[in-house]
Amino acid sequence: MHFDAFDRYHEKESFVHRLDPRVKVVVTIVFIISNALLPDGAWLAFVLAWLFLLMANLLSRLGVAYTFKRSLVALPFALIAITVLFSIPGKPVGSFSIAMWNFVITDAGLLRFVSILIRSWLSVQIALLLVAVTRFPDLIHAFEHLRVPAILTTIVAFLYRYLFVLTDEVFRLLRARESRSAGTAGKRPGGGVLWRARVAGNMAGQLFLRSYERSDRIYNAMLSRGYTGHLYTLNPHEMKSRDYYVTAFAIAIIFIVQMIGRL
Amino acid sequence: MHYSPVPMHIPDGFLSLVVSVICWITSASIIGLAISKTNKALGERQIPLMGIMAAFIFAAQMINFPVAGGTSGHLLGGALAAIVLGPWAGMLVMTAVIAVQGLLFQDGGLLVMGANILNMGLLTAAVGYGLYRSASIRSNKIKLGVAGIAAWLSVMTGALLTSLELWLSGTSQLQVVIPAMLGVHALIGLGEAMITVSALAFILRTRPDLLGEESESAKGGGGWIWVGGLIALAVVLFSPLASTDPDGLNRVAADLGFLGNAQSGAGPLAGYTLPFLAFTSLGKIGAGIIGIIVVGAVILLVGRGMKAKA
Amino acid sequence: MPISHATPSFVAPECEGDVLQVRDLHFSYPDGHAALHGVSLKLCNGDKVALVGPNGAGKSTLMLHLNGILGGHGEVEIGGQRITRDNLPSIRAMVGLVFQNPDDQLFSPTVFEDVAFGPLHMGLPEADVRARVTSALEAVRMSAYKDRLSHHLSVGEKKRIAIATVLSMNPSILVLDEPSAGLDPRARRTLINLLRELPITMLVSTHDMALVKELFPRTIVMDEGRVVADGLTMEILEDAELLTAHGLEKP
Amino acid sequence: MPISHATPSFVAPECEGDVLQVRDLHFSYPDGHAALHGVSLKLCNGDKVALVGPNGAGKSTLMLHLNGILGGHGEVEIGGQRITRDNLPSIRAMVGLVFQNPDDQLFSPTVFEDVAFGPLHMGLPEADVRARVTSALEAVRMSAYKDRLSHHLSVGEKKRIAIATVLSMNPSILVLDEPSAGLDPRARRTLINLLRELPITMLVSTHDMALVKELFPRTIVMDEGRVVADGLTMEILEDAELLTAHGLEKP
Ligand SMILES: Nc1ncnc2c1ncn2[C@@H]1O[C@H](COP(=O)(O)OP(=O)(O)OP(=O)(O)O)[C@@H](O)[C@H]1O
Ligand SMILES: Nc1ncnc2c1ncn2[C@@H]1O[C@H](COP(=O)(O)OP(=O)(O)OP(=O)(O)O)[C@@H](O)[C@H]1O
Ligand SMILES: [Mg+2]
Ligand SMILES: [Mg+2]
Repeated sequence: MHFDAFDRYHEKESFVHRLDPRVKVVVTIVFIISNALLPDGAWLAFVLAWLFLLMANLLSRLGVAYTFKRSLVALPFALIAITVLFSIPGKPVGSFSIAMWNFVITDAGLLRFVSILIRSWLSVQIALLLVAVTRFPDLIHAFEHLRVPAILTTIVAFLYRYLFVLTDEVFRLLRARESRSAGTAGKRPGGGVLWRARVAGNMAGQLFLRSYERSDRIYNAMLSRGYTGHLYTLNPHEMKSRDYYVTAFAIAIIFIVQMIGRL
Repeated sequence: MHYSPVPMHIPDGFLSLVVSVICWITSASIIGLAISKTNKALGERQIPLMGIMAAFIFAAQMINFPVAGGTSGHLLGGALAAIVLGPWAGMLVMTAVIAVQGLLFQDGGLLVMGANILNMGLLTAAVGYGLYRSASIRSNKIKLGVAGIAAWLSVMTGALLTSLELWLSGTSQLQVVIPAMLGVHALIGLGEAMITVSALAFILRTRPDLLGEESESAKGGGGWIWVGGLIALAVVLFSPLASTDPDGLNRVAADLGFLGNAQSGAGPLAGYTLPFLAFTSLGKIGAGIIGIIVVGAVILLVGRGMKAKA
Repeated sequence: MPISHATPSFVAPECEGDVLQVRDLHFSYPDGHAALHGVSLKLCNGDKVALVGPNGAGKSTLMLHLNGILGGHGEVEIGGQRITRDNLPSIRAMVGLVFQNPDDQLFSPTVFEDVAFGPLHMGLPEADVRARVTSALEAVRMSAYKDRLSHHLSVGEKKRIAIATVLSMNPSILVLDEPSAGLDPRARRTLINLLRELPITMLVSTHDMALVKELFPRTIVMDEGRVVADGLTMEILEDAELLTAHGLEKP
Repeated sequence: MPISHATPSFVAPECEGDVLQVRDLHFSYPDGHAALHGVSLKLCNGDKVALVGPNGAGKSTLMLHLNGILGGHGEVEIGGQRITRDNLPSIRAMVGLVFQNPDDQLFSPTVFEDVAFGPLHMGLPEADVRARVTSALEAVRMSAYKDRLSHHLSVGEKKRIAIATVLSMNPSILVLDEPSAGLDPRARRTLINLLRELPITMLVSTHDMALVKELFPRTIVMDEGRVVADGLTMEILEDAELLTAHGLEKP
């Protein structure tokens, strides 16, 4: 219950919140694919895509900079791409040396590096927006409608439901361990690495058993409410004409951005 | 708040469309197979079991232990999931975990999710299970030892495949990305191995029936030993080769059409991101088809909108 | 139908139209542990009965038999029907089982989906399902919570929703396993009022003797897989010898 | 050190050698929820104090401050030492924190390993560790359970082992979060006797007002992140107005 912080949904009354979740999922995916297709250095298209995002932010009443502020999550991964700065042949634009190595940054390398980061940064933002304006259970429904196998969506629904229960459990376990992680004056506390690893493994094993046995109880609870192996759900969603128009409009805009990017 | 234990969740933007799509197709086919297999094996109990197990893996990834100098060991869980639930169920469980991490926490992208599922879910489960299965009739000590090696190798395999995908996408250089990823993951894999082994030891002591002859874990066919063994062997042989002779791989990749010739110095950079679709005649046809699809989709949607209730 | 009493003065009330009857029920878990050794009991229409006894007495095990989740030797009749494989679905609609931990009971992401689960699996048409959900939530006074996510609720709220999930199946008997565990006094009070108002036959296992005294005219005491007493709560709570013999206390 | 009282007649007992002192403690969770709004309290050597209040009052949050797991604004002194980063290990050896759910506390496969965790982490030599485990298990009368798997114990047994896991660290204060929740009357009685006998300063949060009355001479009432009363249990339990105002009930 305390890990509500895991929920990324922002309760607001807005046009975007009210859209059918399918619309939001499809537009998000199309937008991300379009980003992947934009060539390096398509600056105008990048800017337009960003404007598209800002507009979506505004329409969701989250504030213009909502996704912008949270969009740096993928940045650490950029390290992986840093080598393109030096490895792509081109005009040198700068250099520095660490120890005995001399690194030369090329213009082509810089172009590629910055393009990768922008693509990633745009894609992360739309994904952030998606979960901020769609409740996760609705997202699951959307994927169900989009023909993702029911068994996967059901597993995900259970995962989401028990994520909170089990992470709370883990945090209580970690707290209990922490509160007994004491020391005495003059002795080195903590035990050996192997011992600590074993304690962590015991915690994982403990959690596994409890989860496994819990799944039995849940299965019993399901049985006693008539479950026989098939899951039935009511369809809470219906595509309205507004939903179709918005999808068409968004796809058209993304397509135009794509064309501009390739001119 | 959420901590991702392994630097293997690729975000969107770092893989090219072609690599992403190929990974999606591969993952989707394996997942499809896994679904039909688990349906048969587990029956009606499968849904709550796998759902809770997915939540378990997610939560267990937060268990850490201090190593030294502020770093800590973590669990990724692919091998553990496959060993306790059997390979197919383990794969589905890992798929759900990675999907939620990407979807809800942007821990890994959506277009590249196929790749993330393949690297961290399907492959780790196959390698982890295959190797473990080869020792599953031995004594507990041997079983646990092999499980440790399996867990370590599963992480290494995932890291290797991740490196290859990054390289094929033109995001990173082979000489750099392979040693970097494998180096980091050799350590991460140690944490993985230690936690996996002691978690299994815990289960063997408290509920041996879950890992015994009759359990799901023992039911995977002997073919898994081959699958796991061969993949593991490939890693062991391939990674030194790849880091010492990257040019050879470059040539192969270029021949297969993955890489533009940018690597060798000439040619347009766009070849990196769009090897099939940019600036070639094939690319122009592809772009044309995409255009037609988009226009068609827009018209169809507008038509549907006019029919639907306001 | 012999009932073994610690003190033979208690007599189970006679009644017409028994909604639940258990005769000489034996059960062992797969690991060989024998949890029930010949349990017999009977519930009349409208009865509100407490089931007490120390940890491990077999209370939860018995409850799992009442809608056929476990199947031991002996007879369990619900509304005059013996439980068989074929009538399992209809038995499960008649016996509403609420588990101790509401987190095990509320497995769907939203409150609505959870309360709708039972009716949907009974094959009811959509309009009926919605009507049942609405009235079940009203009965536990949680109508405003329909679209909430289960994991955002407090324990007391979860408990009430858990009861709604079985009320939506219109059961003729409500079987509750330790409903007041872990509730603070205020939430416990709300629950007591709720249980008092629900016009339905009830079998409630609990360790909360104050709850027993306040709410249930009749009490069944179990220990070591047997019914050791069955009678008026007033009388049982006065029998100090019986209580200490089975690890119970007067509130 | 002003203590806000609902009824100003309660006065916190004066004492020498206070083992625990909290001054004006404020704390907000990362999500912005303010759980403590200026809590002050003092425990004397040998005190056995109950901490009561409705769900969400901040009892558990306060307890997590007492050995530095959470760190809010304000002062927490244990045995005269302010908690800082550096003395955290020794503070944790002094304050034994037992969580509500014994399953959270017992993460090792066997009882022995669990009770040995604290001493091992403190870097004690093996012989000392064994001696401490033995005496801690004796204190909770569970010596026979040393090699049992924790997973298979009953709740009451787990609870006692959980207490042993901190006793083995020779704490000078025992802080227990809802120790009687989920216990059957017999196990609860065993626990009460155990707590009564342990010759150690204690702060115990609970919803079990009967336990409060029976065991603790002094009671602290919290609500909405504040101490609203602190005084003799006898007097607090007589103050009907105070009790209803904070969702409590007389046992
Ligand atoms: N799945 C199981 N496998 C084996 N033994 C079990 C299982 N579940 C319960 N038992 C055992 O059966 C006996 C009866 O258990 P049960 O849960 O019915 O008791 P209870 O009266 O509900 O106790 P409590 O008050 O603690 O809930 C106990 O000895 C218990 O250890
Ligand atoms: N990790 C957390 N993040 C955010 N808020 C929290 C967290 N833990 C507790 N809270 C909130 O802080 C407040 C105090 O909680 P706390 O657990 O201290 O109450 P309590 O008095 O122990 O209640 P209970 O009797 O239910 O155990 C509550 O409103 C609770 O919702
Ligand atoms: Mg029970
Ligand atoms: Mg608390």
